Amino acid sequence: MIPTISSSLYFRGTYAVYVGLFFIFLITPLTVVGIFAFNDSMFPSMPWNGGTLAWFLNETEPQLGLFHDEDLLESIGVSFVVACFTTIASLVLATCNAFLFEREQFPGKNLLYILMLTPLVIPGVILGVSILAFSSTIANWAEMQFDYDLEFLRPGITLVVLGQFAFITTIATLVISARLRKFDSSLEEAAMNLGATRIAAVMTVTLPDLKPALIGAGIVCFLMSFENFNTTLMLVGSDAPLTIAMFDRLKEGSTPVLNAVSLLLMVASGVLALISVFFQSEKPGS
Amino acid sequence: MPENSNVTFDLECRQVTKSFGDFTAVDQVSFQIPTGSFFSILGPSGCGKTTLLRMLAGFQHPDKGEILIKGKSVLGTPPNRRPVNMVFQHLALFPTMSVTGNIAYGLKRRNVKREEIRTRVADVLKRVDLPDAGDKRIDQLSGGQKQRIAIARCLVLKPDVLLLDEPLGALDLKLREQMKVELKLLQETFGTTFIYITHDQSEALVMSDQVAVMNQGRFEQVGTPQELYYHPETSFVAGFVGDSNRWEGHIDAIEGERIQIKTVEGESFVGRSIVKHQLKKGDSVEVYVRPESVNIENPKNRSDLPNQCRGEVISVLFDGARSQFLIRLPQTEGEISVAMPQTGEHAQLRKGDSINIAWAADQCLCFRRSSGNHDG
Amino acid sequence: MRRSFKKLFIAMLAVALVAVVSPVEAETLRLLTWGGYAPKEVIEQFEKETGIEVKMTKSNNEDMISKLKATGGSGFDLAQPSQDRITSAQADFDIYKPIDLSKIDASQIIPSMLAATKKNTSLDGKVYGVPHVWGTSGLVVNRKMAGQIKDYVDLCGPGLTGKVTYRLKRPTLIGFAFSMGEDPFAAYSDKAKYEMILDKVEKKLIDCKPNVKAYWSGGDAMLNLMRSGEAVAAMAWDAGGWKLNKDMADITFVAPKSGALGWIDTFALPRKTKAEEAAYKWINFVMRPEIAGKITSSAGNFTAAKGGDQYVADKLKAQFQESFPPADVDNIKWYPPVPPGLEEIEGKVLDRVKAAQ
Amino acid sequence: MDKSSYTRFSLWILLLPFVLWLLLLILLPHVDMVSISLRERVSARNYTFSFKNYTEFFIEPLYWRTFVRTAWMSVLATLITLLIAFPVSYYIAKMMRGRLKALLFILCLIPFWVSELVRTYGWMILLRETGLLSTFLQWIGLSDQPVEMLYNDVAIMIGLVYTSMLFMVVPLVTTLDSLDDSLIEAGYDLGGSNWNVLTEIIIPHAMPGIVSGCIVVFMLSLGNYLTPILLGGKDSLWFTEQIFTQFITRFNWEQGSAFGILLLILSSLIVWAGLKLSRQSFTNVMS
Repeated sequence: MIPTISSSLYFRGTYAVYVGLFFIFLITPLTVVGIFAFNDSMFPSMPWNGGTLAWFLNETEPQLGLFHDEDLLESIGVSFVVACFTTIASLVLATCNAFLFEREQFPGKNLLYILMLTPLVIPGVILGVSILAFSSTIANWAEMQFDYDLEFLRPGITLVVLGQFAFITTIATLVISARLRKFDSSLEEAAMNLGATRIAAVMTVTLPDLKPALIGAGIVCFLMSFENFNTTLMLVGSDAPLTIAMFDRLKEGSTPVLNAVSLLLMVASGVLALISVFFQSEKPGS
Repeated sequence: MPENSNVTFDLECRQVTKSFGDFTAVDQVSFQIPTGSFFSILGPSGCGKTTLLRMLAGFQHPDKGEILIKGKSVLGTPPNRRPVNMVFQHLALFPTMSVTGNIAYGLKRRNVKREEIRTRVADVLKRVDLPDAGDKRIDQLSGGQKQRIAIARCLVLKPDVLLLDEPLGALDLKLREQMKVELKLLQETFGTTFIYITHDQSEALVMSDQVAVMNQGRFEQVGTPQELYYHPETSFVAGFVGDSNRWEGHIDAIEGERIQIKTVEGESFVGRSIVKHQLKKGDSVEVYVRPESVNIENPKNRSDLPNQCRGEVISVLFDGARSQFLIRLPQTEGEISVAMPQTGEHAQLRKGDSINIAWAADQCLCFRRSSGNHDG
Repeated sequence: MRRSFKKLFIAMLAVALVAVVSPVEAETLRLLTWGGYAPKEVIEQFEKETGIEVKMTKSNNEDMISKLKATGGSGFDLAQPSQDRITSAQADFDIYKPIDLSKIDASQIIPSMLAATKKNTSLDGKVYGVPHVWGTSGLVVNRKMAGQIKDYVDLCGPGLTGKVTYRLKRPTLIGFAFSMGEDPFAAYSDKAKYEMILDKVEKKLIDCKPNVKAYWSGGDAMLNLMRSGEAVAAMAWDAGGWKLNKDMADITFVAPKSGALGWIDTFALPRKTKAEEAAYKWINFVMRPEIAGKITSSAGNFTAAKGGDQYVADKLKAQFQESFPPADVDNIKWYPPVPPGLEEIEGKVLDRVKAAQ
Repeated sequence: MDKSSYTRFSLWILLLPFVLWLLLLILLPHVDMVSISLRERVSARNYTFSFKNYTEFFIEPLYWRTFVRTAWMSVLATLITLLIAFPVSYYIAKMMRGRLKALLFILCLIPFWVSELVRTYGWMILLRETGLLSTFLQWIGLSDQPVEMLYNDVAIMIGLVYTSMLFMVVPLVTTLDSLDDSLIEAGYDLGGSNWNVLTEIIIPHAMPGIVSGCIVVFMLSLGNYLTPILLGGKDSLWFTEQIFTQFITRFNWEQGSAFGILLLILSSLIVWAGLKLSRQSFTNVMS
């Protein structure tokens, strides 16, 4: 079952067809979403009424195009801001975590490591709900005690960022740790031996080496934040990120403007994917 | 080691000890290294030599003892302030920087001016004979070139002592031979004190002014390569430095320096005792005979060496200059390796031939059996 | 390459910082309201007149309460819950602020509705709601394909498999109860009785399930289902029926025999509103007759504004009269305030209906 | 400066943010959720300690049923995903070489680059009564009226499998890739059949990947909300939906918290059982 072991043509053929079908399965829904962004109809469904760019460009209701749909545009903005914050916070903490678990020795390390991994097995809904409950508990308590409203602990952008930060950090930590584990720590010693302080050694030698992992993790964080729904839904306030805005419309059975947004997202993600591939394959030292 | 207050020491260790839990990695090691010498620490893996080196560099802290560089204690000095630099086992060249970046790294940390960095880097590159390598990436260099850059990176900082942690280990045999010579020459031109650790006796013997043989955390013997080879003071040194045949046995009789030994297998040898061992009759001993000190006797012209045996060639191990015969001693079924003389004499010997061998009592070294055995 | 990475990181940091530091531009009024209650046109006019920016979040009764509960009454400056849902939520969660009636221009509001709302939204002597839009829930029927439907229970009739849609919310329970000959409002104060009624309704709804195409949750979903013909009858708001009627004459709103359910959506101030003055300004603004007319056109429902209906298109009035002959208007069942505790019982019934297969 | 105090210092600096994160965002919220779930409303703004929210779960068959159904469907989705993904992963890891391999692998990642909402939306467009498949079936004459393929368990299953495919393929390809070809060759060389080689060499080697893929897919399915809601319609009946309902439409945080805790316990139990059965360790599998 590897190329060097001969197998019947029939077997190989069937296998290839199976894999082909799999990829058709993978691509179809996305293609369909993209294509229907250009359907000149009020519904994202058959029949095909001819191509149009109205769902991107039209300025008036009912066929309001994406680029004039202020609500959607604003929600894209919200998602973008949330994703930026989440990415930065997660990357910083994940880098610390990677150093903590790969470099330091301390009692209880294994337990803490397992706890670090737990967000992977906490459903996003529950994470969102628990953070919502806890933050309201604190905020309510603060209001009772000091008659002061800790507004950032109420549903809103800050809480959304915190909620996403809670589980995205774990994923970023795994990505960065994997790279740090491969890092030859004698490089850091060499730097110190050549006169660098420990911090300078980390900044000048270790971090540049981690760069591809940091960029990869950053892109993953950004996308995960941008796409997150379950955790966000529980924590959202008056500013709805894109996924929430889209969900609200989807429940109502929206116009193909959603296809337009989706297509835009796919294109943007594709560009990010290319960037990440480019950075990953980059030769060290150039 | 003789005390000599006239000589200045670049590095001095006093009773340095380091334990990890129950395991004592370095056990009361003391030594002094005169300025400008090439000092090697030779020992099997796990003997504590790397720990010792890392304590010198400052990556580990001794439990007890004192480390002095140019007469000043460096125990409180963190690694980045110590006037020593280190060439790492796998060189640890920074892959994210160019050759120039690597060499300039230490200078930048000292806030040397940009202009000066440039001239000093160019200068050191010239001295290691790679004047045009500055813009290259690390992965564009050959193994030997990397070696030289790693050394240049340290020497450009003009350290008091350069530490080398088996840097030749990763190289293939040919290149290693070549680099040995090159390292020695580099050390001579720069005049910096080198401390070189290795498990490869040939590296240590070829390059060093002084070699310390280390075993189980202790220095067994410190001396010139010749002293170690010809006058090992412990059974470990005898077994570790150079090749040896080894037997166990006990002492039958003592006549001054001459002693009569009976091996476990039943052979009788005449050997020489090392003065400091003070052996008595009946003591258990180990006996070492180097293959190259065994004569193959011409049956017509026997020598009068005290140790004479007759045996059968059971194998010819041809390895160029290091070729040996493996000979079985028929009375006891014991085996002995004998070096093949390079003169071409005896080259006709084949498996199954019987020959006479002999060696001098001086070449047959006896040591009291140590409790911790090893397979020298 | 390293530099470009740094640039990217710094750019992101900058975006993030700008987002934080940039002050909320002008004064904003954050509305938590129903779809259609704040049409673009009205918002634009209000912004022009007052310079206050309006930010609208579409919501529904449950969502409003749950959002305000989570925020402890902050995050929004003005909410629009139905009048019957205010007091119990206020009692439990303390999420509203009493209305300062002196700041409301009462002369713009139909006095009977104002009085009724005041009464129904009072708690401990404080008033929490002012009426805005009112309307009814009833049936939206495609007369050509399901003309036989006259009452809620008819939705469960034969020949309609997979063809009807309604919400899985409390109005459905109440509506079905009435059409099954019960009076749930009368049983509000008698928990045991109420539970008994709901048991019956639950059975009915479970039996009815095969007829259901989907449980709609937002008005547009219902409209789309009816418009595409995937559903032929629905329990829905009158406005939705009239909207459909404009495009497809076969579909219209029908007041059920047992009576349409009448609701009034109000204005209520979240406890930590940050733009109270703006909120009052908004209330007085939208209750102006000509603005109220615009809202009616957009939402499809009439408002409590005095004289607002003069500005309403005749078409809508005609539709209203067609759906509500005078007898049916009298037959409208207006929601009394929900006593606490009932919603929990209802919730379980709804869950069981949802789960039944 | 003393070296040991130096490293102690850096340890604390690194430990502090992590511990804050762990406490404030993971541990304490869950502790708080437990405490909320143990409250019962007596009257307005007045609560007492009680297990009612938990007993409610066991008394009311509907919650039970939803719970069991969610767990069962998630397990099924995990198995189906594994069965579909394994041959594909094997094909990519072992049958392909060079550029084509990289290309196929990236192709597998594509769905990840698009939000779950969009993926589900795509299936809605495909499966709905007025959708592409229905129209296609009518066009080729297999059906004479629109077919509704949305709003049933099959649709949910398709959505779950599609959404989690990537999280199975990636760990599988990674572990299979690390299997030395010569081991497979040796397997055949020593007389093994396809089946022997598969069960005795390939699968044991891929076990960590299989387990980690299964855990992630299972968790994603169990915690999914969008797919069951949007593709399942009136019969979706998913446990996360219950939690949302309790929190959002019933504003009954006490009951919702209890459900949340129960879901957490269930998922931990199943993951734990899976690890025990496959003799893998959580830390190994997840990192």
